[in-house]
Amino acid sequence: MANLISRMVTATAAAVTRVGTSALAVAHEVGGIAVLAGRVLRRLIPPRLDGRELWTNLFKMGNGSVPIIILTAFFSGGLMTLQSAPFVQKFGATALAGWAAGYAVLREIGPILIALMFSGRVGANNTAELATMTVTEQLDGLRALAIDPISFLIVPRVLAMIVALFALTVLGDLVALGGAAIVAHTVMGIEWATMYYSFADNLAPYDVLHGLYKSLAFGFAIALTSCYFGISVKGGSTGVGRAVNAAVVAAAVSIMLLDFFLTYLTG
Amino acid sequence: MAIRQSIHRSIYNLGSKAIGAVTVVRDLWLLFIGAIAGVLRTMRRNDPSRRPGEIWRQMHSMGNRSLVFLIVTLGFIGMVMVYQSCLQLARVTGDYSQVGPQFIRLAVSDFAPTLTSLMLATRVGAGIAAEVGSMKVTEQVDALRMCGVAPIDFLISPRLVASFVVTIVLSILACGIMYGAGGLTAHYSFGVNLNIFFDPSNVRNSHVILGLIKAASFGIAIPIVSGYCGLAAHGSSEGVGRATTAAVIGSSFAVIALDFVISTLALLVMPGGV
Amino acid sequence: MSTPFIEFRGVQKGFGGKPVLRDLSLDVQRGEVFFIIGTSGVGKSVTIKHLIGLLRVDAGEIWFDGQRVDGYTEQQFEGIRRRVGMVFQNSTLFDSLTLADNVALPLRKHSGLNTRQAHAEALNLLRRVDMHDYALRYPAELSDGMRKRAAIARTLAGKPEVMLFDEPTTGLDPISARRIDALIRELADTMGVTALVVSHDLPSIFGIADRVAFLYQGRVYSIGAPGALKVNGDAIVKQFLNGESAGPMETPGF
Amino acid sequence: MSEVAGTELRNVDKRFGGRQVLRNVSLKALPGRRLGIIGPAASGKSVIAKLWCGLERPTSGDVFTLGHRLSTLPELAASQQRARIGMLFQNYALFDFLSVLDNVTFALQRRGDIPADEIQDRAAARLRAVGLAGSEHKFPSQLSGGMKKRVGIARATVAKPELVIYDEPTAGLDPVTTQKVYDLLASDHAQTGGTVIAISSDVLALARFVDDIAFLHDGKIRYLGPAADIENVPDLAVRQFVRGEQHGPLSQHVPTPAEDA
Repeated sequence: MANLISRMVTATAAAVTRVGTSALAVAHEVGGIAVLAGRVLRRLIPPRLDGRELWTNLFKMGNGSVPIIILTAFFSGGLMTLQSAPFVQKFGATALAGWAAGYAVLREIGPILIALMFSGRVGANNTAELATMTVTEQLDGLRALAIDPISFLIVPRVLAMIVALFALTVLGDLVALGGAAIVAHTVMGIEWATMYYSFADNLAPYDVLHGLYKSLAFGFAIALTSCYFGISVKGGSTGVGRAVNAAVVAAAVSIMLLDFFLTYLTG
Repeated sequence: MAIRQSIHRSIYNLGSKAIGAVTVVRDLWLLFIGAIAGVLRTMRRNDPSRRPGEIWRQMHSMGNRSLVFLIVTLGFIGMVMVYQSCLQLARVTGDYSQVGPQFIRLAVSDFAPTLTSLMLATRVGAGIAAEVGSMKVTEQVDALRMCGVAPIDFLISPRLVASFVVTIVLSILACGIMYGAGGLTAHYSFGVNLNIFFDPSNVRNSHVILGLIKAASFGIAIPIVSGYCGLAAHGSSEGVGRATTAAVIGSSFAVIALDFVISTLALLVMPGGV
Repeated sequence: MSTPFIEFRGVQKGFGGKPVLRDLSLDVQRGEVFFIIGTSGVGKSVTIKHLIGLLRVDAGEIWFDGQRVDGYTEQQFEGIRRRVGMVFQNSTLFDSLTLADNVALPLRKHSGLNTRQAHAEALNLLRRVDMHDYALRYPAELSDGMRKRAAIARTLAGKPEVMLFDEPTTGLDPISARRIDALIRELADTMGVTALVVSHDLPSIFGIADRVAFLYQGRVYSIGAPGALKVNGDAIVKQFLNGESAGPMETPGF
Repeated sequence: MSEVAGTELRNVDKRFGGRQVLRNVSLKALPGRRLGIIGPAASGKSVIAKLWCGLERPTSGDVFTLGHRLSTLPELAASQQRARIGMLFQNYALFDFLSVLDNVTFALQRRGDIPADEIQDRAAARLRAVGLAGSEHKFPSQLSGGMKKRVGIARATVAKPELVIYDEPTAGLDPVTTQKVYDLLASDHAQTGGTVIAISSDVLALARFVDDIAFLHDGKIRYLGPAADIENVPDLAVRQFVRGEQHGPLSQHVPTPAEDA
């Protein structure tokens, strides 16, 4: 009996230690990201960044993501219509089809899915690129040339990601509404005009804004996590893969958390 | 003239992209068949590619280690979705009685498997591509072949089985978490009666089957897409990085596209039933 | 002898409790081609990274041009890094930029040149290392030896007084390797650039070194002109410089 | 039987996408002898090694390995032939999920026809021979570069292969360690016989180890002859390469990316 109890105590202690260490590890990463955020902000006032890097990154991140964002947005708009289909069909409430889809797309599913895809494509790419530069000593190379890696590499990328995600969300919103209308028309046989009025009557400008300002926060979170895990990589080619993995996971968690708090704060 | 040329060029580009896409789909299909064959082959006791306990190990690394991540993300998204619906209803009718029953129907037939798989696509997909990709660029895959081991049987097949099981189990779990978190939000923020919210009478067998079909196909798509990206890696560390990012975006997109296809088919097969 | 240009005094450095440099002292004169040689894992690269503050000493002093620099802050090291250029082992060119843009980068940052001037100057520098035909190529399209030469051009853009080379010829075929050697020698002879070279490539050592310091077990075991070391040196130095497998030397790397 | 048809490339072309890496290469490795292959980076040396293991297939031409036409053998049959070949990969390619001992025993265990204790004995003997007794239970990530290389050598030779291929066995090593590696390879070969192929860009150290040297340039075999007088062959190109001279018939070689990978 005493043996059993002592064993249970040891097991509990071990579990607590494990939870404790992983909590510590998370705290460590969060701290690292916060420090990086501080460094980035300090270089923004007054702005010290490489203009050329900013433009190339804006082009690469924004333009390059257009196809995948269009596809994602189209599908998510369509999906939301499909989900509301039984309801609409059962009650013949065709006027509400656009409302249900549009509302979900503009406020929630649209920004989240677009942010997740952006994190998968741009954030992950960025982590991989920075991580590769770190393991091949390119960051040390910059320092050896007396160039500050943060203002040369990180600040332009952070800015570019925020701007790009914002622009892509605007584009994505439009495409998603289009997707919703197309699916409603082809699958459920709802008239184009019905869909249009359903959007126009039921959606307020604030619904659009709500999704857009969330996308700014998502962009910042994706940028910081992806840069942080990129430059703090350890250990060769395995390390690069691990860094990307950690970055996309951290970005997904922060997107969800931010979404929750922003929704609560602002309604 | 210049415009016509550029149109020609973009048609040509589109054409070659389309051919590229078809090739990729064919390669994915071949990899899928190969991995299934590998599963059957490695069931034999003395197959050289068999690694006892590997499926368990993979299930542990995919499932156990995604648990906290999934609980956090899906819990929050469940809360937000219910919150948003209630908020919207508050503006229109103020009647919250349908929020719970509608939410669980949607969660079972779509949100739970899709969002779970989207999250797993980032974590598990990136993990598979990183592991397989770094083995590929460090020539460990060739070294396996030197040892008489088939890389697909050894690397992809166990991950396919593990991901199949784990995705289904986690989708069921995630459904519960979303439902629970959503219910608590409705109760504490809008005063919805918990008994009214937690009323699953709207959920029919077809919803459950649809959800399971989705989870199963996503569970297959993720390891196949990411394994393909991993095996295609070349170069050194930047090759692994490319493979990993391709896996994340590829498997996320596969989930969304499959979801769309399966949902549309379901609606066409059973109009109103789903 | 004049006061040394660069001096390490009793430098100690360990990683994770394992000492690498135990008590390292050496001095380099202005304009010299100075080699730091030794077996793999003896701490050669670690040594030179201290001079530009990429690593910090555990104990000991580092002097550069009459100033003690080991306690410098990251910001103070910026000043040193403009006078001391480093060519890394894997050349560290930025993959996303062409050779010309790679070389133009430090020019745009430090020399106050606009983009066009920086580009023109970058072409001049690439011509110095005989790489101007490849100015618009990306690093991934070139061989290791060519990348290394472009990296040297990029380092030259900062008009450094000292250049650090980390194993510049390792992994290169003989033609590319001797070409790098010739370039290092030429920079010292025509521009007076002091070169601090980490290497274990025997033909390089005998080809271009003025003096070499042989590192062994975390200390400078022997120092002098390569020919003199081979003749006068003890058994361990001789074993290394002849590349013999049998001998008293311990090789922890193997 | 294997002695009859031997190990050889016959008129092999190899392309990756649009890049031609090997052009009409014919090369023979003789049983009991050591063949060295030298050449600039990305000249296709590693591709030759992989062709001989059946890890790559030629675009055209024939690859014979130990008496089998590996270029047309189906993957499963080729896979069985590979049991007779040992290969040290350029970057060791150790399985990082296995311990040192398991890395060495891995291939033998997969065969299923060797009793477990014999596998253990053989692996232990091999690890002793390369001086790694005591490190059996470490993992590759805990080893230095030189130690990994020795594990790679042990793994390549544990099955007593009839053909061993060493791809860059000494890249990045200092001269003393380089010589120690070649001493080890030489004593192995003296004990086991068989065919040895070694690829290196460190010409002079390699020349002391092998009997014959082939010089590969721009996808073609430019020279094949005894290693002893490689420094003094009449072909100016070979001499230029071996001595590292700046002027001569070899123009600056511009590789396309990742040819050698």
